[in-house]
Amino acid sequence: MTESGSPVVSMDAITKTFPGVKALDQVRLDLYPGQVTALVGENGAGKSTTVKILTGIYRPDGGTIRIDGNPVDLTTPNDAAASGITAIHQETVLFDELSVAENVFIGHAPRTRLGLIDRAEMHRAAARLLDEIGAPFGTHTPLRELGIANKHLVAIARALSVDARVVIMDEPTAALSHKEIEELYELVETLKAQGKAILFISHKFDEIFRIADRYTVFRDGAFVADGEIADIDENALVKMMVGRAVDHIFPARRPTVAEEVLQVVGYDHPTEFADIGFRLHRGEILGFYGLVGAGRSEFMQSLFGITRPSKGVCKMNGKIRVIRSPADAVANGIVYVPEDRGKQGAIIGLPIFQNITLPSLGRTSRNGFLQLAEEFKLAREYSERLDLRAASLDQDVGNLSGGNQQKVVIAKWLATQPQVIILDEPTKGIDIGSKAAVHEFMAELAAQGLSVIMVSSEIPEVIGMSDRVIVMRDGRIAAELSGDDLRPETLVRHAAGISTPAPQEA
Amino acid sequence: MVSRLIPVREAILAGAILVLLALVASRFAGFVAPANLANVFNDTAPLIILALGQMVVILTRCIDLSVAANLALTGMTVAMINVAMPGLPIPVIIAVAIALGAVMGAINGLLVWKLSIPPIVVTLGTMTIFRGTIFLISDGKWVNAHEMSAAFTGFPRAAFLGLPVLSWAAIATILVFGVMMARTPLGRSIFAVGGNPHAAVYAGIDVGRTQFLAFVISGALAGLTGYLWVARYAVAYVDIAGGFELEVVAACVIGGISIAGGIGSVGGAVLGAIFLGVVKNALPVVDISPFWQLAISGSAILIAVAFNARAGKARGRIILKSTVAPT
Amino acid sequence: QEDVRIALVVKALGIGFFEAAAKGAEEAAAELGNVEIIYTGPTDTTAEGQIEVINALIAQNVDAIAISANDTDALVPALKRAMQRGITVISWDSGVAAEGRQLHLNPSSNPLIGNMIIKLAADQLPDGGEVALLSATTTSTNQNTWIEEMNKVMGDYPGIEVVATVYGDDLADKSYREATGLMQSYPDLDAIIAPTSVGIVAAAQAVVDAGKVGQVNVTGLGLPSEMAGAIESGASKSFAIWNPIDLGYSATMLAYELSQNGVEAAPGAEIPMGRMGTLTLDENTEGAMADPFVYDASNIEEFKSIF
Amino acid sequence: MSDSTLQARPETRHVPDRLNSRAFRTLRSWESLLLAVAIAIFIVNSFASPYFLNVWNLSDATFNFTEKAMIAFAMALLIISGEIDLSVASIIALASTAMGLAVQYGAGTPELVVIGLAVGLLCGAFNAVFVTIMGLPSIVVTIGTMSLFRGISYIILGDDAFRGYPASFAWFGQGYIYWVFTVEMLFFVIIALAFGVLLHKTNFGRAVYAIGNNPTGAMFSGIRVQKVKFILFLLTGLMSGAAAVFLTSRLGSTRPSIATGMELEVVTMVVLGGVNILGGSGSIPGVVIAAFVMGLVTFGLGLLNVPGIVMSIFIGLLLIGVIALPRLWTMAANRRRG
Ligand SMILES: Nc1ncnc2c1ncn2[C@@H]1O[C@H](COP(=O)(O)OP(=O)(O)OP(=O)(O)O)[C@@H](O)[C@H]1O
Ligand SMILES: Nc1ncnc2c1ncn2[C@@H]1O[C@H](COP(=O)(O)OP(=O)(O)OP(=O)(O)O)[C@@H](O)[C@H]1O
Ligand SMILES: [Mg+2]
Ligand SMILES: [Mg+2]
Repeated sequence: MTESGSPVVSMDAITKTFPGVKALDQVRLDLYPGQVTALVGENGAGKSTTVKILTGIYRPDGGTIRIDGNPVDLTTPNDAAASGITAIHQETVLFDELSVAENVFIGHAPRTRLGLIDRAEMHRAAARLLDEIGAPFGTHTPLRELGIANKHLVAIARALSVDARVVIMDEPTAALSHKEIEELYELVETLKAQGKAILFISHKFDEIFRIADRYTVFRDGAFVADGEIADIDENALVKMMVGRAVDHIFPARRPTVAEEVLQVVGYDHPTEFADIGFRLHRGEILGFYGLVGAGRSEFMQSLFGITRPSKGVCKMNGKIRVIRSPADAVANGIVYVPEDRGKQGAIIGLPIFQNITLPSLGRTSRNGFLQLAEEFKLAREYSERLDLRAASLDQDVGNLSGGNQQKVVIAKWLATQPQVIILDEPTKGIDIGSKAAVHEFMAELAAQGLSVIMVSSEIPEVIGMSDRVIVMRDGRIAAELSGDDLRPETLVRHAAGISTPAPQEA
Repeated sequence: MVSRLIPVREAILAGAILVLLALVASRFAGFVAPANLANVFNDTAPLIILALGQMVVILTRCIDLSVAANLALTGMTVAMINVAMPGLPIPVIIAVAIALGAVMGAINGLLVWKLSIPPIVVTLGTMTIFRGTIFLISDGKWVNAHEMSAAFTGFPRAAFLGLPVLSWAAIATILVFGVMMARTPLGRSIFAVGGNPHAAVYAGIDVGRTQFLAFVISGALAGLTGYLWVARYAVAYVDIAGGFELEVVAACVIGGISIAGGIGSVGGAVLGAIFLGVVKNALPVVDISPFWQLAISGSAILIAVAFNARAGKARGRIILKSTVAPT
Repeated sequence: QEDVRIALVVKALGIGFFEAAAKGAEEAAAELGNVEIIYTGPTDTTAEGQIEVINALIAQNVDAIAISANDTDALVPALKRAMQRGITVISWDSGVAAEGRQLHLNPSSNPLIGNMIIKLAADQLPDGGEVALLSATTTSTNQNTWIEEMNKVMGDYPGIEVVATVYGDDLADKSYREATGLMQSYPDLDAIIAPTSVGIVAAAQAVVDAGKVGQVNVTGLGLPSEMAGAIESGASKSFAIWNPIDLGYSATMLAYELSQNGVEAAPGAEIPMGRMGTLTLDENTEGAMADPFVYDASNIEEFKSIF
Repeated sequence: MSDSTLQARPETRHVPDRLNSRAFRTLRSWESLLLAVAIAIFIVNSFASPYFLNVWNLSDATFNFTEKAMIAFAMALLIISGEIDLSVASIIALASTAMGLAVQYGAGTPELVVIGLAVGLLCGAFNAVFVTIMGLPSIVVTIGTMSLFRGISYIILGDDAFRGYPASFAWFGQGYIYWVFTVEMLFFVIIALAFGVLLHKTNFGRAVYAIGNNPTGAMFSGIRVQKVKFILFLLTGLMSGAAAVFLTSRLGSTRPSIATGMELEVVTMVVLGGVNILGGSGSIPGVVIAAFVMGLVTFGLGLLNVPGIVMSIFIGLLLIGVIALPRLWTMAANRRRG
């Protein structure tokens, strides 16, 4: 803390409580001009909450924020912007119905002398910003026409449209492709050179070690440590984060060749995927790898009956099954744990036990009439099996933490006693500790004879867990790999569509 | 590819209106005479003004069912003021009407903003409360033409450049809204709040406050219309404009304002109102029983909403397309 | 001694005509001495609204109900129940089907009114011409009866042609629009006959706004207080109405006679109604009060402050 | 307290079924608040008018809410599922017109009832097609059909009225089962029980709640969301048809303006009954109590000869007040706490 001068922003003893959760407890954070500070911590450590406090979206319950040593009160997002703090938030918070330029400038658009919005100037300025970050689209384009990655670029442009001294990036690379990530790194360098203080939040350690100058670690809403990146290595950082050493070993698996459970032939969809076919055996874990947006989720949802394929056949235990709705899928023993937990998984507003029994009501009820005792019995059985942490079974599932919500969703499906379970990004946004638990559990399910399809974008997870991997690219199967072919380079090559054979030696 | 979607929607609506006019003209040519069209516009002016106010409210994901009751209460109040103080100049009357309407809008807005009661519940309640209040203040009695001052009833029909002031009021509202929605921060915030309230918070826009302002705007316009209405028909009583709120919402829906908020345009709302106005004025002229009117406007709403939903349907992500294009 | 409670139920509260009738009822009450008038009705002209009012009156066990009905048939079950509970029921102004009341008091006789409204128009058109009808709500009985009676006597007015009948639903704005529509559809229109107090005012306003004063004469049935302006501007030369004060007075007197003096409302009966003389019931147990009265520039000043 | 014990023996972690007893939950519920309001109104009424405490009068008073309440039960399910039907009053008009038309062709009472219910069902299906198959927002669709259905009645009837219903038809709206118990009251009770069981005791009811809270999640859980919604629109149409039978029987005639504005009273009743207008929560007992509250307010004020429009002020205030007061109270409590 010596050579870099005094911090631009300094948070001290900041506390923030949500009903039932102490999200931040007396944390501190300093950001220095011309330096990138990485904020690391497990899921729920309070990183995003810190961002929201710095940008005036939440008000802290206690503590002080100083800018250039002077205490400030950031009550609204506009206060924060006026103080020179800008952020790219974890969620894309933009407006589909407005144009790109308006998304960049909403809330602080240039005005004419009459006080009206100066459209010409706004588009000029937006074009300049987009140019700077290499965005390949125009300022008049309505946002809804952009893909998720391009939307992220708009969010970045928006953050840069404020003449800021502090730029915050909350997992900015999560949705970006390799090339765009490189461009982002360059941008960070430029910003650094301009003397801006940057707060960078990421779960990817390679990234952190590549661009950060300093680090701050939070654990369970509390400050743990900070310092210079140069003085620390990855293992030490992880240890501070988790509070213990983690050497993540994937559970050992002994795949046995068993009978075929599921066979998919020639699944087509007019716009999203084509010609998908594979077989799945009892007790097998089949990985689906691909770059984000390769169409894996789309296909899985179609297999689960959400969207209808234009052609294709699905056979369960050798018999052809027509699956037109999730109800059909469940009836045939196929269940799907979706990627978007909050929207598609848990039914927030209903108690835990009702969430768990929802697809199994046919079994717990008699002639269509509910039997609460049976429901509680079923719910208790599966919540205990998954080690659910909750105050009671009639508590609203919305009050649970994300990880426990995920458990409820899995319990819901296991209670239907399925034959095939599809897990879509089961560890996405889950911290290292919980990740291992999910992996153990998957292995256990497979060992019990359940067939598992795991969609994942993380190479170590795919390789560590799968018996076999299907790589998808642009809505089609690019390769099916197993055994010795299961190497990171092969996966990446197929996923990215690089046709030249990989050099045997790296 | 470039989004000309909204203008297309409006062009179709405008086309429908022209077809309608042509059909009417084929049976009664006088209907499309400029003087008569001006009449139809004048007749539709209150609907246009209210539809614009309602549009703002709907854009922010709310709904204002109390506009007609607000209109009636303001109308009765200014009529009674006029009876009590016939000498009060018209600008003062108009200011009172707008202020009173805005206050009623503010009541709706505050209940939505500060107590987060769903707008449909709030305005359902205030609708009956405002209506009942008219009865309380007037004792159920009518205010008739001869009790009103000549200046009071004369203002909306006074001609200016060939059009009555009532029409000019609608034209002025359209222009002000055109500028407000497109070129002011408030206008853009209204779209933003309706389009994505969550993101609006991050953009520093106060969602509740914007909804509050939308209700105030809608209320103020209802107040203004209240005076114009009462003065034009030269009568005020408890039930004036009864059920008009649904016609106003219908005009918005026909004009392509999405009930889910965030999507819509000034042109759409105006054309939606004009469509209903033309239907309403044309039926007696072409000798279709007026009993058909209700069914026709109902069908128009259904067709419009089905059409708008089709035009606005999400097109999926189209992952496969990239395989067609050279990589 | 307990007051006799007579409920005067009107189509809708707040209409000048009925307010005047209530005045007449109070006059009758004062004359009778021990009568309490309950002036009530729904706030919109619906049958359902009147039924709720009637139920409330039954519950209060009033002595008599005198009603101007929004619907001939829909009120019958409720009024029957009232009669079963021993309440005297009569209708006035706008009637109820015979099984739902003991007698009906017509303000005037329908033939006289039918003749009067066409005569008022024809008197201003010695050379004949086009007239149109602007009726009130589509659900009110009396309008239709009068128009029917009018059609019966059309032969007496050669050269007068009824070109259209439109409905203003007793709403000011709708009536106004319908009147405007009439003038557009029939550029040679000479007169608009509106046998409804709401319609006639709206039509007069429409004529003034269209700048057709002198070309189109508005006539029909209206209230002097509401029509004073139209007479003054010349949009209306003359119109007619019976006196609603007398009507309310008579209805109250009749209700009192039936409920307190044991008078039987049988066909042919003659029932006294105070200063208004006696009512003679026809075979439908209906009776007419008096002739309609014509108002024009010569007498409007005198009456406009009364009702 | 639980934290330390849980930490002590993590391997036998036990999640209790319920945190609070049933009595505690009942006491804190919306229904109890509403019941208190109903009792208060009852007491005020009995002091305000000497005619109030009379069985015949109380029996008469039920007419002004039983028909609305029948629709309100179906509407409650529909609103809990996140949809709404504003066309119910117009369905009554159309069903009543159809019955009137049938009378002209000599239909008897059983045929009339079948026709009334069938038209209601058809109208419900019409709404359902637009909402569930075409995926349009129900509030807009039903504002449209609200005009369309009543418009058809106007086209058929114009300024005319259908009358001449058979004498036996009067039983539904004017008949008594036993002493003061009306036929309408009997059906009110039966329908309330049926909907109460359907919503609270069956798988279908559970699906309705799930859909109202999270339609996507419900779909991903294997619930046939569109089918459930379709059935709910059918039920609402059917109940409107039933209400049309009772109302027509009570009035003994049909005009196209029948039941004008009733949709808003039905929605008011549902919301007053504690059903969340945004979907996801609510109960049938709540709606039953709300029906009585509205009936008592109108009847009590009617006895004082208060005009209907002034009564509606009370209903409006009740609607906003009952929702606003608890929130204001919490806000004040929070402020006091600091
Ligand atoms: N609006 C809220 N209401 C209630 N609890 C909240 C809210 N926002 C955050 N929390 C809780 O606060 C804690 C910190 O959340 P936060 O989003 O800051 O975590 P994070 O470090 O950003 O995690 P991630 O890496 O998953 O993004 C979590 O326990 C979370 O559940
Ligand atoms: N361009 C886009 N517009 C709207 N939503 C998108 C877009 N891209 C992705 N999404 C949504 O965001 C979520 C996650 O995006 P992601 O790119 O992982 O899609 P995905 O279908 O899961 O990809 P994959 O098929 O590779 O798993 C998904 O629910 C997806 O539907
Ligand atoms: Mg975060
Ligand atoms: Mg995915």
